[in-house]
Amino acid sequence: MVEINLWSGLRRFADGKDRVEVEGKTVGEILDDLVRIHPGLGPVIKAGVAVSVDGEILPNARHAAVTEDSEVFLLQRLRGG
Amino acid sequence: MSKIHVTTTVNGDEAEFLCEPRETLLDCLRDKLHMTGAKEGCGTGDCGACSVTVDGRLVCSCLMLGVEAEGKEITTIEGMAEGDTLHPLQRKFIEHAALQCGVCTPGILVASKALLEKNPDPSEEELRYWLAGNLCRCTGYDKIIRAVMDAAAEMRGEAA
Amino acid sequence: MALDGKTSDYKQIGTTPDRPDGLDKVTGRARYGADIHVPGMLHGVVVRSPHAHARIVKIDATKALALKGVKAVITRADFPEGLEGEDWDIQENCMAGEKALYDGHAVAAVAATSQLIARDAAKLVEVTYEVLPCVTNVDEAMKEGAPVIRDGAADYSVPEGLHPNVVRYFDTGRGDLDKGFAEADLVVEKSYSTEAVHQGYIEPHACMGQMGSDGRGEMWVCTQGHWFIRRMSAAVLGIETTKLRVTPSEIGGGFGGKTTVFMEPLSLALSKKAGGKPVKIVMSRSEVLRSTGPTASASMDIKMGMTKDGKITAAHGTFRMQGGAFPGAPVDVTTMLAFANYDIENVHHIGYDVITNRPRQAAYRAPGAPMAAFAVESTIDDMARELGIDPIEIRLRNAVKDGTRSTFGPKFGPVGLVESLEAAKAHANYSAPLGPNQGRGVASGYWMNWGGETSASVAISEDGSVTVSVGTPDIGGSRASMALMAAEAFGIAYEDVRVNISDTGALGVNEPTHGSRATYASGLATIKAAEECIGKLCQRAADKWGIDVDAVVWEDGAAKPSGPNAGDHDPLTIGEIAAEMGGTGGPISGHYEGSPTGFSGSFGTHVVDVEIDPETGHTTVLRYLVVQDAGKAIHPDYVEGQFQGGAAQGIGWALNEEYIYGEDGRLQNPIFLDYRIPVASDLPMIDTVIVEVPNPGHPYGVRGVGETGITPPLPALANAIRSATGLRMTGLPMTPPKILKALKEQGNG
Amino acid sequence: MRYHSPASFEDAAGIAASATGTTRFLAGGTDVLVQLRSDLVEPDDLIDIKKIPGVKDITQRADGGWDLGVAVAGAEMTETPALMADWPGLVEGMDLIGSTQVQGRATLVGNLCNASPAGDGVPAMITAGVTLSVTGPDGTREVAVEDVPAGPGKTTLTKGEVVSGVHIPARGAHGGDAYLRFIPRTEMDIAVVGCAVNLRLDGDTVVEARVALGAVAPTARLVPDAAAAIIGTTLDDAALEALAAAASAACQPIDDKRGTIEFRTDVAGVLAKRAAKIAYGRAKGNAA
Repeated sequence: MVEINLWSGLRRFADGKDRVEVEGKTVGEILDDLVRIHPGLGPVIKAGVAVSVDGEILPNARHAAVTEDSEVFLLQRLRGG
Repeated sequence: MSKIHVTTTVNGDEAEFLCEPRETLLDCLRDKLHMTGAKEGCGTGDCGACSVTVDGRLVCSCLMLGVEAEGKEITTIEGMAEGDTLHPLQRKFIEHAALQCGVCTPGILVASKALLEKNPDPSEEELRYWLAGNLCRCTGYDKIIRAVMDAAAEMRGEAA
Repeated sequence: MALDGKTSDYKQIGTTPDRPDGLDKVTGRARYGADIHVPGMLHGVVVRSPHAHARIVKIDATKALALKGVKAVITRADFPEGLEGEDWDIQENCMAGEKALYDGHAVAAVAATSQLIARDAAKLVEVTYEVLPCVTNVDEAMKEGAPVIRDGAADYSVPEGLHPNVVRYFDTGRGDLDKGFAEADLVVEKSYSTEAVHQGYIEPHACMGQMGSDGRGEMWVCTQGHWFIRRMSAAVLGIETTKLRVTPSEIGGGFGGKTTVFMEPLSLALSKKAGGKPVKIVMSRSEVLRSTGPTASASMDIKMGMTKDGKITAAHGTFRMQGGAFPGAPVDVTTMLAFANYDIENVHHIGYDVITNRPRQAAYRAPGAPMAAFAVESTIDDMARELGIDPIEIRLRNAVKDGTRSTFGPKFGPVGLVESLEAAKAHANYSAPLGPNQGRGVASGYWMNWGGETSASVAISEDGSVTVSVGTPDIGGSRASMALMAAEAFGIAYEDVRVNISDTGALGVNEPTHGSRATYASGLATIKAAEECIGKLCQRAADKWGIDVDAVVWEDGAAKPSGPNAGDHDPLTIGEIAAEMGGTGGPISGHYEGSPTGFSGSFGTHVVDVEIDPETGHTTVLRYLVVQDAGKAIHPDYVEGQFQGGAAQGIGWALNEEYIYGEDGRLQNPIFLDYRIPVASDLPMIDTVIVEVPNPGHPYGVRGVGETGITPPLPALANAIRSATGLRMTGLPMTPPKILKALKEQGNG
Repeated sequence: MRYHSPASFEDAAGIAASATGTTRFLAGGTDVLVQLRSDLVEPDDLIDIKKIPGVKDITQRADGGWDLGVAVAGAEMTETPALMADWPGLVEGMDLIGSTQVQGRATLVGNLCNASPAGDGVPAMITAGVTLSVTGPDGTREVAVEDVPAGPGKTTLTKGEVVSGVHIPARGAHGGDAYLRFIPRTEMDIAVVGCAVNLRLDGDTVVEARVALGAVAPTARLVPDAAAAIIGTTLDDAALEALAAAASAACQPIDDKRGTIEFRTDVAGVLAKRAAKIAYGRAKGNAA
């Protein structure tokens, strides 16, 4: 199991939880599992999020590997000027 | 619409063009003579990117009509280097990294040259006020001021 | 053969050679957007709405088309229907559909044989409007009864009960605010506002598009990212991306504002309608200010708690931003980064993205960060004063460092905030004496940076010189940085590297020069591609020597046998290998394609001294210091240039720049005369200190430095004004009338 | 747009008098071209007066006064040291208009006839007592500068009339003038408030004074009450306060993008004091 930390505004789509345990070996897999468990998060993931894995921010990297020990946060997607 | 024939001198060479009265000197330089070194940043004399000299006088070419160029001596950024030899200001701008995007650079070089011809040893304050009509959005002006001061020192024969 | 272990023994990195494009740019030869001229070219002019909000009843182009020389007129009817989401927003912004949504919104465009005829024709396009009530202020737009700009524009995030103009809602944070505020000895609450400002690049947008009846097109355009232009233009026109080839011109500044499309798709549509003739469109300055993408304006409430020792116990921020008539105000970033400088256990952000009758905002240098910094760093300054703690000291007590959990979740790696604060404290400016009516302000700032899709290619020429092809336009000297990194990687002279900015036909996809990514991401790509080349060069040498490639090292621009073979063969230089490459396996090049994720943010601290004229409220900036972490400065002069430029833009935002709208929703100052960016005589020299805390995610330790610099000036100026006058200015810009009014009220109070 | 370049003011007046559409005279062009570029005004007839003999001349008359050609640019004024020495405030006012580049073209008469309430060249021309020759279809007349502006963008000149000469009085002994304006930046802005003071001393006492304000009313205006506040004084603090109060009282400004009513009213008084002190110092210097 991998634990995903949600930002506080997502709690209302995840039964009030700010951490969700999911299955998966890549960012893509854990996001898919997250939406399977909490379908309310579907539009959020579809609109685009960044994921940080052990401090490294992965804007758009479904292929990136995660392990059971990984610290995973969902983040707003960034832009720059 | 009837066009007017204008004969002028640009960077020492005779140039001729046909223009409508409402076309600016900047339009004529860029679109008719294809000298695109002078830029239009505002069209209202507020940014200085179109700076040229007319009979030795620094002006915004966007605030002068093409027809007014008749019989005048125009110099532009394209006439600043002598052949392959850059003017000291041009060299110092490169050395001091006094440009980032570079679009204001031609106007600032032309304006700075006009200052140094009038005042070879300007103070920082005099230079900043002289260049107040040349907007630069990239550099914060610091390196531009340093480059002009350094070029002025070199032109005065002082060690850099 | 690897570059492992390369740390401080750089030969090229950190030197300051002349930039490769310097000669072109000081002689007027460099070709920018408007500098192109091709045979048969037409000129395009866009017809724009004079109303902030109006239904477009009818557009009659009969008179315009009757003018001699006019070749095409287009309206929204010439574009495909059925676009969705972001694509629809872009199309709608490029050309209004049912309604004009802001003063300056494009409603039609004409192409003619000359610029003058096109301008005359544009005036002859008759548009009938039904004027609607408008709203341009963010707080007003959220109120009950405010005109609804577009019903249904809100996304999933917006809770029930908010005005339809609220289109996105953010709620982020962690910890227990109640507990945090209970632990505080001092709690301060204050509201702040900032006005919209424009990037103010000196080069107006310009492009030349050409598209035939086969739907294939070419474009020349000044842009920060030509793949973005290609994708967006293709979407607006409903064609396949690869039917377009986009070549970037030199670019006269962007700062985020040239990362999207405005009139670019219109030039292609006009061209197609005019029988495939190329159409050039060059914006006027007033079009740039009215119709391109300024940044958002903000209205903010901050509440922070501290112990008497200056430790932040809790922080809460509410951020309301309008980004024009479309979703996209950078409040998402604001709610991530508002308190990111500090180690705070209990922190919460609420954000509202609100639409108004203003132009669609675009990115502007650290989008979303400066507004929040103004509010948060001003609040911290007030708290430091109240607690009697030095402003740098109070920041040091809370500053994030390697291992600190960020306010947005993950832990920071090595970052340079503490180092920037220490360097600022040690700088002579921090102890310079102050006279009457003078004051000193300090503020820190952060930008997170970005990697993004990146492709680069490095090729060895027959003589051993190197061509680097990258896809990020050179907006401030990046060619020099790429050349330095390539020269360093190969161990060759800087002059032996040529850097090209490739068009969309020559490389894979690249994101723009934005997000402080060019030197980081294209630089990393250049180094990786060079390493691939070096591997191939070593292989050619190994083949020639008949040894294993693992026994070959690359040093100082040459392959050398190593290990047991060391000294057995003379080194083979890059030139010697290149001279034979045609017969030893063919051309040698290396590539990199990826989305590098090892970017790491850059922290900075600014110190500014001001003098206030007590009789007029005029602010004079006396001294300015920028200290910022560059990770590793590749070309220190251009790093300093980024610091200085960011500071100057921030000073403008703090003191004089603003979008001023009338009751009618029209922009009142679309001209550089009244949109007041700093001029040379407004500024002092801008002192710089480059801090280098290497970024482990880049081979040479680079951090992007472009954006952070605009974030601290807003609060630093406000804090300096507070120091000089005792006034806490809570609204930007801090113009003389506002300061004088506050001074008078202070005198009366 | 038709372009004319007549060889005399009479011809220029004739062209203007017979024109049926919008007419503009072109000297420096720094306002006309901005209006053209901004699609505010596209003249049907543009009359370039720079080919008329004498329009670029700066001449000191026998009485010590000055005659300026109507196309004399600001930069040409600042390059005339004797004129600067006589009328530093008048030249400063002109010099504050626009950038170095604009100074290469812009003219006093253009600044006056553009009739912006905020024209920096105008208040010090008024306080100096500058008069103009105006040539029209019926001949040439003399007019005081303060009688030319009629309101924003409007002058009292009639159809066919063109300014053909600028006449600055002799400085005379013990006199000094000054012009100050307030702008948010240090350069390149339109005046939010402008104030000119011209005075003459007898010993330490002000015996003659004229004070004019710009950007605080529909036209630049003389403020006799402000002058009265300092005449007969040695410009002591009480006189300066009375001057400031009179200057502020004369303001009838508007709120706009450049400043508020309150700000303009306050700062008019501040500038009046500061300009008076400079003019006083110059008058003392002249006396020395």
